[in-house]
Amino acid sequence: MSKDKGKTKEKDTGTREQFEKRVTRLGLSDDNLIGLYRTMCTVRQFEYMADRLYAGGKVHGTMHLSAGQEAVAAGISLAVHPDDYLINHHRGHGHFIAKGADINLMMAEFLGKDTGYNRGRGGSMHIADFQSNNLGANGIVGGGIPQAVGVGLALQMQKRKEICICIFGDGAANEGVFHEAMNMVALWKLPVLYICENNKYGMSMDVERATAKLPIAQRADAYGIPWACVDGNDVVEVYDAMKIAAEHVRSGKGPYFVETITYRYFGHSKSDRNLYRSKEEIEDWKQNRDPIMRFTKHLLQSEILDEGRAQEIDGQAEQVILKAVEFAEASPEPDLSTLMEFVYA
Amino acid sequence: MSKDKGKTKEKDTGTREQFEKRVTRLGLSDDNLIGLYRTMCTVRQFEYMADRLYAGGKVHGTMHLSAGQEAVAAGISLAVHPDDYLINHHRGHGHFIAKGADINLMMAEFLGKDTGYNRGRGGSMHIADFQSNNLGANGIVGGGIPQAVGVGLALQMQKRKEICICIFGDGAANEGVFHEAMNMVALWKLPVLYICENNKYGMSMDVERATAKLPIAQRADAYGIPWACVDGNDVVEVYDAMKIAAEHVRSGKGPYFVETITYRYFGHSKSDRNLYRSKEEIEDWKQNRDPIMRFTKHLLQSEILDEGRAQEIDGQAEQVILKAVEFAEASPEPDLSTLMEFVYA
Amino acid sequence: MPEISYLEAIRQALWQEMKRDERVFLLGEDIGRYGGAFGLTHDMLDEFGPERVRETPISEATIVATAIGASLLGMRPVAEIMFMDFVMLALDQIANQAAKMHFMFGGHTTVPIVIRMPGGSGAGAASQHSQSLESVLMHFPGLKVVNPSTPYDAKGLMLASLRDPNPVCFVEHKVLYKTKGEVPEGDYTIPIGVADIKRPGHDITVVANNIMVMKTLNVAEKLSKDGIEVEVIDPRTLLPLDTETIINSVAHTGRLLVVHEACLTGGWAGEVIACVVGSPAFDYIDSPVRRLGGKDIPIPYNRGLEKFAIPQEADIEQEIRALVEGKI
Amino acid sequence: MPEISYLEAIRQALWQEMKRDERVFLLGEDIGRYGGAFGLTHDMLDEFGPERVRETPISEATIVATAIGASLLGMRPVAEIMFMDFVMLALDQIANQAAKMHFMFGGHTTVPIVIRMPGGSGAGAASQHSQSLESVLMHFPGLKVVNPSTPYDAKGLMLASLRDPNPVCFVEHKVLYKTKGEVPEGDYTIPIGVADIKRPGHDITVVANNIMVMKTLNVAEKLSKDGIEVEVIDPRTLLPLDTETIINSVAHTGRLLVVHEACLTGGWAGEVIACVVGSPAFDYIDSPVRRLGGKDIPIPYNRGLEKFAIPQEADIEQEIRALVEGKI
Ligand SMILES: Cc1ncc(C[n+]2csc(CCOP(=O)(O)OP(=O)(O)O)c2C)c(N)n1
Ligand SMILES: Cc1ncc(C[n+]2csc(CCOP(=O)(O)OP(=O)(O)O)c2C)c(N)n1
Ligand SMILES: [Mg+2]
Ligand SMILES: [Mg+2]
Repeated sequence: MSKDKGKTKEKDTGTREQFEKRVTRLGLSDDNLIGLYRTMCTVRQFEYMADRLYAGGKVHGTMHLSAGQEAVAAGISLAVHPDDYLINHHRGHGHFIAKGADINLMMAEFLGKDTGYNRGRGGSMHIADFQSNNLGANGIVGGGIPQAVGVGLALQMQKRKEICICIFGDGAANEGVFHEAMNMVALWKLPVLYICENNKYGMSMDVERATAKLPIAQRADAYGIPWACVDGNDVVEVYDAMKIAAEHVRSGKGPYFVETITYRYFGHSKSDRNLYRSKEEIEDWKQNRDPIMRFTKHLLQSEILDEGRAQEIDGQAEQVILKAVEFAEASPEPDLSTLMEFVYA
Repeated sequence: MSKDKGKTKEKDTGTREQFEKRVTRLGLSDDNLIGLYRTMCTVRQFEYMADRLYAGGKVHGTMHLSAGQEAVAAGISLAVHPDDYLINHHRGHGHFIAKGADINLMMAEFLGKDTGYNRGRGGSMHIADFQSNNLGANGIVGGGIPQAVGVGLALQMQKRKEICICIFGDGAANEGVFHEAMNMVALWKLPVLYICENNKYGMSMDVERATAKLPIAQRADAYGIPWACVDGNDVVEVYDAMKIAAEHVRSGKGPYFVETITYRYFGHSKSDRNLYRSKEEIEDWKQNRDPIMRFTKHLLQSEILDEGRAQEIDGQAEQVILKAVEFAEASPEPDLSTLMEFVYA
Repeated sequence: MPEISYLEAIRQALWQEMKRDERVFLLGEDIGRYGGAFGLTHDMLDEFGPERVRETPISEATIVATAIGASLLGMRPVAEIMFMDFVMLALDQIANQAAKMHFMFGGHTTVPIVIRMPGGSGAGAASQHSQSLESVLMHFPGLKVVNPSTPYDAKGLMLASLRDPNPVCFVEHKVLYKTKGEVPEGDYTIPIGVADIKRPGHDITVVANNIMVMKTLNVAEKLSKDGIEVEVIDPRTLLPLDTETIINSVAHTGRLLVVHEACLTGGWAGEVIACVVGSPAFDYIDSPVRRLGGKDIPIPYNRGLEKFAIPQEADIEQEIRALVEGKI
Repeated sequence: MPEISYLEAIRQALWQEMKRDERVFLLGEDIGRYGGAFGLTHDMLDEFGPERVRETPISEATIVATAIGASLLGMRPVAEIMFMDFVMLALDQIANQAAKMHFMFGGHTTVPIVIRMPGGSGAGAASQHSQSLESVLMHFPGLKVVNPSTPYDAKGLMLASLRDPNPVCFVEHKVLYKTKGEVPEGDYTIPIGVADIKRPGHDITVVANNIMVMKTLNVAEKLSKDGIEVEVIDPRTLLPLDTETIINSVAHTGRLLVVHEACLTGGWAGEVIACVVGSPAFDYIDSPVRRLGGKDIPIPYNRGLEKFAIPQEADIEQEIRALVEGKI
């Protein structure tokens, strides 16, 4: 991929034949494919609900929604093992859901409830679930990138089979720790899969105005780390790339770097008026490149799903989210008497 | 240059003919060449004197000597303009001398005297001379690299012809700010010439154990910055590379990155017992690759100097240093009553 | 005088100074079209262009370093750190570099930069976007630390900061941005290092910064009805700190309370108290010298917890009453 | 008991714990063959191999982050920051990450790391290699800040730090490395958060850390001949701070002086003083409560200036005399 304004090419996910051939080559079962679809629907439902809750005044704090980027989360998740470690960034809802998080506990955390993953202390930006090796999201852009070095190092020292997946944005790739971490994982051949979710903007900053040379993934060359840059709105392509990357990493050959080109539909966070991008651009991505739409087309074409079943699954996802909202709303706030807890272990 | 243990190849600086051809192509006059020789002698005399003063208990603080690396300082200096800006690192004596610093004031600073460049506040690690656009050395490894972005930016905004030369070591290239700064100078096409003085070690750390991929200069590719990696012990080669680089930068085409492979003779700083490298290695560099020796051989061969004149120039350099020591030793310490000065402007 | 917001006051100072002095320019993340996370620099890109409203990649250390480098060549950069918490990423450049260069280089250079940084909790932004770190910055001689509480002070202090030859950390507070007050349209400066008595009184001295000034004034108003007259001092700049005004006040009231949002332990209240009780004013003090600070916890996300992580008006009132009534 | 140096005591603690607990490993710059800038880890590479004495590139932020990441998977990393000054480069990872993770994640994880960092002046290393920054670290709840002054304390506190489930900043002092004292060969810990009365006395309480403990003890010895009995308290850990021991002592002596090398303004003396004068001990205090700190300047290179940038024994003596004799 060369410097192409960070946009996905006008390429489609291919013909029916191509799709089926690819899916067969990758050994993806119908269940796998339907699972990907379900994951994407759930993420999208979650994000639209989050937005509605915010608009309804139910959310106190800040949030960063990933609608439009669902294929990345879903594709990664199917390509790695459930007990692989995840270090996430602020725009992390999708990745948590794809990793199998309990939506109730996520929603409760989002609403700052005591039943939330972080007992209401963290909120949207800091969700973590240590029991499922989900090591949490970070409010400091790039903050998790160097921590992945340590996770990888521990895995190597402990001679374990799990790998560490570390996700961050296009903007984060300009923080100094990016460089320090790439150098160290490469030097020590650590089992870390770095994934840069390039959604074209870091807040309002176009990736082109922030990055001296594109694609971002080519920076991996400087450390001798193999890389790929893929269409992040094509869930099968994401899966394909992640599978190769994860196998490389798991086999002990050292780190791998994948960039996924995608797009976020909502503003950066709650206060964004989208002045830095055009309505047309947003609409173009929604109408012509939407990851769920593109994937659904294939599933229908290849008769893996029919319209009814597709809607049913999406409806189920909606139900899961509605239940989660119910759970979260019915949950108690953290008690004020616990204010001083959790400072020291 | 490929991954070759950071050593210079066994290549020589060439035959007499090659040398003369090159010198002619570069338009270097005899005066230029003798100037280079004189600069290198002065730097070496300074460093050996510094070491003797330290051994004699005259130096209170820390120091980082550049003996063995003289060709880099001399080569750069002839290739750039006297009013170009310099941001230096802790191993900076040579660069200051080559830029034309007043040796008396340097020596006085080294001994912590009130007559020193920094009025005894900075010492070896922080020498600066703002009148000659020498913006000082830094005790924080890598600390100056991002400051060069600002110098370059000011030069660009002020539409000036000077450029900024920023020097750092192989170890410094692993600090996060290296990455941030490379990205920014490339993005904004700033007039900054980055020079990485690779002397094989960052303190005791072999550049190979610290750097995922060599040469270090190839990292410039990640930002679309042109680069070169040259034999830093061949003063004419250094000059050649720096000339090309400086012209590129001055013409408004943006930054350039040059790595110079060289070697330091003394320990890292005063407390080094050289346990991390062999006597043989040090001797090999001293006997077979010494930058002054190699250059002198050519000057003699090409009859630009004879033995007598060569010794005379070295003797003059020694005199300059001896006078500087005299000046510095005769200079007063800063008065205790001035302790609180210079905190605020 | 027109009433404008604290945010607008800072913006006006930047705007006017950029008109007056072409060496002044802004750099930071998303300060252009977006206007910064809080909209403070809105429309400035259109007015001054992308050279002087320079958007950067997300690279805090190099943002500050760039300001430093440019200042060495005579520019007057204003670097924005989007949330004060991110200052941690740039602290080497702020504290080891900018603060020390004038000294380390024997007085031969200056580093006239302003680093803007909004701090404080109250926005539901959780532990990494809500800190009050002015006490940390205050420990580095060579820096100045400015921290206005009103629109009037904000504009005057910003203009003074922009003309100061030293590196200035200009600490703003998110929650103050929308508060309004009278601000002269023209040019004026407030000297750095001079405290302001926001309300005179003789029963107790309360020293408070940024949002705690407002809260303390509300409490003082209320207590006045009960005959307790609180003298409210806003240091306005924490480094240098105007200890003279504070000490004189305590010598007069005989009581001292210091209030800040920053975590109590290691917070700047300790500095104020140490200055006072180490001075001859000690002899005039009638009761324990107290402080109220943020709880010693990271700021929680949950709204209720977040609120009670920092001093409330009720806490301030209770503490003042206890001190004045001799119950402590 | 064998007499060993402060440096050797820390090394012994690391060595013994690495033998006992294979989760413990070291990482940092030049800690292998070189043994670290001060030789503290000498020969440890040979004993424990390059996996557990892991040398890193010069990347302070990522050194600390690597320790954090590894600790989340059950390791017990000891990160070395070669000079405390460089902590500024890693402060985001220390203060925004390690300190806050237990809280931010609802108590579901711990970050058991130790970050070693030698501070202090006296080596002619100038402004960027000589700072005492413990007061800064103390402002971040979630961290522990340990700061021993003797070989005995150093070993016992290091062993305690290595077994603590929280991130510990272990602050050493360059000038102390060579000082000697009796240290048990075996395993023992000193609880974090407990001050030590290094010398009992009834005329005045002096609280001091690291090298200032030694200096104060020398002064106390001298003053004792003049009938002035100084109680010398070494807090040993600054966060948590053992205010109880200090307050009890002041209630008993009626006088307080705090001494540290760190810059006076914003230094931790303010914290100690605020704790004392805000407590009921206030009623027992007879004279102004004073502090001596480093001058509010960057540390100068010149030997003479460097020396007088921090409190000298003569200063401590003079201050104590003035307080005891009621001259302040
Ligand atoms: C160190 C730091 N700097 C700035 C911010 C403010 N901020 C939050 S998200 C963001 C943009 C991040 O962009 P990117 O990495 O591309 O992730 P995206 O939001 O696009 O998913 C910024 C500037 C921050 N949280 N942390
Ligand atoms: C931020 C920082 N980390 C570590 C050090 C300690 N230190 C001083 S010089 C040095 C090695 C630097 O290596 P390099 O950049 O290759 O320069 P050289 O000394 O070889 O010229 C180290 C680790 C420092 N001064 N600053
Ligand atoms: Mg982005
Ligand atoms: Mg080197």
